Amino acid sequence: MTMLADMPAVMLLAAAPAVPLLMIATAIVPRARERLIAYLPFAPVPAIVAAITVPHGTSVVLPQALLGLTLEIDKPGAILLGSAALLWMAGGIHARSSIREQVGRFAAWWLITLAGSLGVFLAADMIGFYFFYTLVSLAAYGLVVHDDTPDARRASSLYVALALLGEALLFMAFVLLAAAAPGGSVLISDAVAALSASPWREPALLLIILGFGLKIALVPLHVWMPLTYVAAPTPAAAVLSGAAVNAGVVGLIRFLPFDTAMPAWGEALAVIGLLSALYGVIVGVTQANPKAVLAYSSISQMGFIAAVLGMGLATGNTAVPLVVAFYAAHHTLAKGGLFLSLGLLDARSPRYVWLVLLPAAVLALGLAGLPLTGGQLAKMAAKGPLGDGAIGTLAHLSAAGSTLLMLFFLLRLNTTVPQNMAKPTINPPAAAWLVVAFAALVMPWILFPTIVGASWRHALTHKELWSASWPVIAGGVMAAVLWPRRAILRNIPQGDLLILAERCGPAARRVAVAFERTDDALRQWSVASMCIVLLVLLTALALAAS
Amino acid sequence: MAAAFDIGLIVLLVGIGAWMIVVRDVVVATIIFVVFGLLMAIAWVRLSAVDVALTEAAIGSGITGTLLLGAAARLKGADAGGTRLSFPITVVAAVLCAMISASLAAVALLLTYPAPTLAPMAMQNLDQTGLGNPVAAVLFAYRALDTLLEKVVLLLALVGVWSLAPDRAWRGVPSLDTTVPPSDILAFFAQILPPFGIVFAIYMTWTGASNPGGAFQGGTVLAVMWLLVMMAGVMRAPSISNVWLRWLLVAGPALFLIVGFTGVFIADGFLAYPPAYAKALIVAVEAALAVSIAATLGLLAAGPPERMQQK
Amino acid sequence: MSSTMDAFTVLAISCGAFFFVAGTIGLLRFPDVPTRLHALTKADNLGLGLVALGLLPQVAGPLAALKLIIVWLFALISGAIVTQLIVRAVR
Amino acid sequence: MTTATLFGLCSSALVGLGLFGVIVDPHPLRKILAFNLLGSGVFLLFGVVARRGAAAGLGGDPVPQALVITGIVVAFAATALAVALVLRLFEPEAGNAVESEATSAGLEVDGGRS
Amino acid sequence: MSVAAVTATTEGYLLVLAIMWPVAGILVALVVNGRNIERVAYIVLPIGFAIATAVVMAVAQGGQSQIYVVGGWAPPLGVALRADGISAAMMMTTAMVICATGLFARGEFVQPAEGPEARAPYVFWILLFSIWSALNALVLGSDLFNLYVALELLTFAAVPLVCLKGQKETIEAALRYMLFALIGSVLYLLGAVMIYGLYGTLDIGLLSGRVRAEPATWIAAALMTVGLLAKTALFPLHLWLPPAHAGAPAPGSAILSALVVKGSFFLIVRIWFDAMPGHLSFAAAQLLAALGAGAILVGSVLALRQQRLKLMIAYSTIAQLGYLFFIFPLATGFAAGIVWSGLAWTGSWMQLFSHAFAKAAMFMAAGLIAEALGHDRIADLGGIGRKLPITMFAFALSGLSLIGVPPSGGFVAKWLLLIATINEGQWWWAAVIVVGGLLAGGYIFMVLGRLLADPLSPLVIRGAVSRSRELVALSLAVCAVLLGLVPLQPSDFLRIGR
Repeated sequence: MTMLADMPAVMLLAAAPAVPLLMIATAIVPRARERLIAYLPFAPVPAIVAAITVPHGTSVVLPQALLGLTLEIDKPGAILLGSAALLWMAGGIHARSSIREQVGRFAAWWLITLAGSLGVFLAADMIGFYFFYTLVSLAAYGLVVHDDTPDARRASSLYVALALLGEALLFMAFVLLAAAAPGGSVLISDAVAALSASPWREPALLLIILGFGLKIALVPLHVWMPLTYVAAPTPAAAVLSGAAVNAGVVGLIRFLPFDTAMPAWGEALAVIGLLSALYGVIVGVTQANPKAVLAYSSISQMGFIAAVLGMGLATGNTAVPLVVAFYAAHHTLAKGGLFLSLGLLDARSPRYVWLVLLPAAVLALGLAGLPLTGGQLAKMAAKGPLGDGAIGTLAHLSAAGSTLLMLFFLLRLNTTVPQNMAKPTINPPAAAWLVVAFAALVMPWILFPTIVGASWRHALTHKELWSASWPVIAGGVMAAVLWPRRAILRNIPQGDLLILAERCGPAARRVAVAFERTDDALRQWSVASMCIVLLVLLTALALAAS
Repeated sequence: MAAAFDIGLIVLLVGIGAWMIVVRDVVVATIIFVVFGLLMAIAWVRLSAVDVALTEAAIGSGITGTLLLGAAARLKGADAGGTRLSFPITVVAAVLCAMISASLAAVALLLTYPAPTLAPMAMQNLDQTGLGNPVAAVLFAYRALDTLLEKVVLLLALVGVWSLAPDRAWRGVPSLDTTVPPSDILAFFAQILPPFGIVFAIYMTWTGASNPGGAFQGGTVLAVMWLLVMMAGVMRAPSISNVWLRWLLVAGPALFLIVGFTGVFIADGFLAYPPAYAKALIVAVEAALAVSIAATLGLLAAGPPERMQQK
Repeated sequence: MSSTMDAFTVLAISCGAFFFVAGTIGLLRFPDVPTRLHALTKADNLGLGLVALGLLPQVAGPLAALKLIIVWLFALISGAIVTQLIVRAVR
Repeated sequence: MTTATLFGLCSSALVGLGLFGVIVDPHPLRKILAFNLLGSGVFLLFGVVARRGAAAGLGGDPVPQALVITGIVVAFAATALAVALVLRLFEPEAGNAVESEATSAGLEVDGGRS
Repeated sequence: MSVAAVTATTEGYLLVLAIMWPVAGILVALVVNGRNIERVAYIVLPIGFAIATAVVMAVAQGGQSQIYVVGGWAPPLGVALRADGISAAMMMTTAMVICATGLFARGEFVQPAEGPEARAPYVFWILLFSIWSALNALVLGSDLFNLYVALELLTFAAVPLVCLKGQKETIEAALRYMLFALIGSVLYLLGAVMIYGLYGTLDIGLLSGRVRAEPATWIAAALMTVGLLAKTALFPLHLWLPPAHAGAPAPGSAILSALVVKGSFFLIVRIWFDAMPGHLSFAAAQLLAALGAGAILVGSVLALRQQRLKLMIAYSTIAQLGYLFFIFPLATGFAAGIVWSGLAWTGSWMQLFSHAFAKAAMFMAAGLIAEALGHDRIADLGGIGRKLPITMFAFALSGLSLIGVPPSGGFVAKWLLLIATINEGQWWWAAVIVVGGLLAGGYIFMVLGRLLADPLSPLVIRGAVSRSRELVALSLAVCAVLLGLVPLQPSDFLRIGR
């Protein structure tokens, strides 16, 4: 934790979350607020520069007036930061031309979410992490609710309720970590190092996995994701699905103790992850709305990530954070690119639809690990930690499921395109989207050697190509079989289990009514005044019981 | 013999107290309360607290009684009573209260001698205050801060009462004499009693420095005289925005405050008196306070202004 | 001399006490507030007067005697006033 | 049993009675009366404490005696304020007299239950 | 504080000034023509603020309690005033909230330009001064009876504030408050006189050396504590709070919720940490905290169920007060065997201060919204956020502090309290604190969601809302947030004097 003399690097680090926050400050002036949206693409610029140029290991301790936050950049952080910032930039360009109503408010929420989303990758202390995590979690509410439709309201209510639940779980987890950390240190590294000896280890791990599991939508904590991504405006859905979700990934990277093998916790996490991966595919193919298909794909992909993390935790593999960051970065660009392509399709005339669909297809199948795409490398990198056991094999198989799901996405997309032709009013530039798509394709090839320590040529061997191809082929076959019979796939409502959970609504209401009745009774004069007398007696007795 | 008298008095106090709680009619309960207050005054004498006995008789019974009686009379028509509690709840309440009483009684029985006391210390320092009545010394020297704050409490209660005035009647007069036209007999008595009362009040305030009595008791007697003449219609109630009235209300506490701050310069600090002038200062403060207390208590009992003054 | 005076005192105070008892019974037994007050004031004024009268021979000097009489007079006046007020309150 | 102890018992009884009255009496004015009874019980305990502290040629400790005087005055102020509230509450035209911004804000508060 | 320590410090006169300066304001305000009463306020408020600042500086620089022996009569015969760390911090919070309320109320309680003196402004300013004086007396007092008088002063000032509008409902609320508070103060007084009867002094410092563990002490302490609980409106003694705090005019609600209920809480802390340190049993501490937990759960759930904004905020106050009572099991130091545990101590005070700022801001925001719309039905608040963005921002910031989102005082408070629950091995309170934050998030976002939503029907704005009043609310909310910048460790300042 040395404060480097390298001032520009330090400044850049601080600027990554600070610039968007400062931009919000201008929103106090109403006129500036209305114009803010035009400048959204510039907000993540310092983060991109920082991710590329700032040497890993650079850290800065902000003054107490800024919470005394510690910011530090490391390799996984830099990869996640760079990819997320790029997506935010493309999203900002898209939003600038596609958001027409309440632009001031949208820009404000956007910037807060952006600041949080980038900040979590840099925060090195728990308070700072929690601060940024809260920003990205709670401010996303404003993006989800933006359209103010009944669906958006329902989705945002559910989202904020679960986000708050996640916040609460993590708050408690961090408190347990801090209570065990030496000398009241709030640095994440200190706290995680002390975790294995902490008397609160088990509850802390449980809370961490639950809290971040909510964010990455592990089944059965996934119910908010489809609703939210469908309800949010397209650019918002893009950044939420691509960038904001990585707050959960980075949380697990930072807070799980990978230097100690914890087989029980690790395997449990891996199993849940695989379950999510499978579940996302199964429910995803039943969805008619392409946005919902993408959301279920996110559930599936995040499940895969959880499986990698789980296996890393089970074996005490300290290389896992980097691998996961690499995988998640690819997912960021690919998923974000896919969402943005939805927005572009809305605006294109039928003749040029293929111009969008083709790159989209590459991105989609990239998520399944199609050879020669970035996705192939991402899957390859993940293979190491997953190992060759049952879990590794199953994880590998999940690529077939991804292919199936992505093909369904493309087909759904194709069938829904004509319906969306009626509104040529918005015309987001395609260039930004192409940059993201290109980055999704190319970035893994550049980073790959630094992740696994092997040349990218390794990926072009026959063995690897075949290994990457057969799941795609299998998925293609499944799609070919299933698509014509898609009518038999009943459309499961978005949020699936949520429908079951909503059955519990009346029960919750009954509890609330019981509380109300209690309160009514206690607020009777006679009851309350008798309570005084009773409490005097009780207190006296309690004092005597010493 | 003395114990028998005490026991009789106590039985009477408790019995009357219980009667007051259970009796149905509000007016009757109020009258019982007045009687109770007078008996309490006797109890205070039995406890060798003549100062308190005077206060209890004047304030606790007298002016509180007047206030409550007037209120009870005005509420006669209104349906102010809620529903009575069900029998089981009443029993529970009774049991709980009995348990409180029992624990307090246990404390009373458990207290041992020698009891801690500040009496010697109060007497030792009495010379420095120039006073002869240790109770007055506590009120105006040792614990003068309490007394000063309590004056503010009184004023504030008055502001609170006034705040309940309807907006249109602000700056108006309290309606003491609206219920029934004053009778001649009352007016007659209300003319002969006040001169005596005023003399008595002045005496009481003056003698308070060395004997039982003082500003509170004197002020209360004055207040009662004032209330009497207002209620009898001999004198009209003043408008609450009357400048003189407001000065009267503030005079005592203000003088007290000024004397208190003067102490910073001429004595040991806030609310300290130089021994040579202690008695003079205290008596001056008491005199001013008596007037302010009289005005405050009288207006408190008179209630908020309810109508504009008839010209 | 003193025994006569003592006898007078006993007699007067006993009579006073009788009036108090009578007044108290009236207070308890009479049906409404005005009649109760009626009983009470009669008892009060007369009873107190007799008690004061009975105590007169027992006090030290004329000043103290005067005080006793004044006490009674004030009780008379204030009793009358309070009665008036109470009656107004209940009417 | 000394005078102080006897009155101590009396004080306990009065406190219990007063509390009971405050709890069960439905009429607000009766609650105020009961509160005064409760207060008398508490003040009486001051008297008991003072009496027990008789020393230095005094019949009682002057400090609690002085405190009671303050207490009685405060209790009267409380009674006066409470009575004024009760009267205002049960006035026939209560509630409409002050129109200024009251009704415009349209704030309904939870109606109390007695 | 031992007997020997009862000598005045050089800066002690400030303590008298802190109490008496607003009193002087009351006296002047009573005699001046009502028209000039706001001018009196312009003098009283800044100078009072300066006095509070000076006390804080004196305490911080001296590093010890400031003491003033009134009239030169040392306790036990006389009365002393004492400012330690917590009193100084309370004084500062009080001064800030009162001055902000004064600024805010300027728009509401003005004497009409023409015509005679009006009731509400005249009364309001006097009540404001009184509350200030009473709170200063409460935090500086070190004599149980002197504190009783201060407590009554506070109540008598708070009650008329509730019914300043004069509606029937508010009068009923005020009466209920008054009667319940009276029971509380009488019980407190009963306990205090028993203490005097047992130990021959009412001075808190002297008592700490004299108190013995015996049944009479326990009964006395129970009476005082529960009496004060009634005034603090701790669950289940909260019957008076919702109608009173919801019915008062906005500046009044702000003061009542932010400060007044804290006065009696402060006194409970004084009793258990200063007058009778070490006498709070584990069971009693658990009982107090259990009531606090009940307050958090019931208050929060009820807040979620309210249909009116001000009632929702009032129930939130009930819930937030609950957190304060964790100070008893957590700061007493049961686990460590020491008398004092700094984490929970700091955490509880941070909760108090941040809630004071946040709740004052929130009530002000609610008042402005009600003023603009003419109602405060949560369901019909749609679109007001667009018309009053600053007000909404103030509401949101204070709400985030209540939830405990960083950076905010509420976060610091909860963080420290939670760590203390773990250190003290009382994890069950941690669960309540976390659930409370979750429920707070629920009711805050319920309202924020409405504020952000499109109006169901075109919004009718009844009156222009002054920008400066919006900014007052916002600045208080910002104060709550800025409190979140203090270091997450036991505060040395709050420890001064113990």
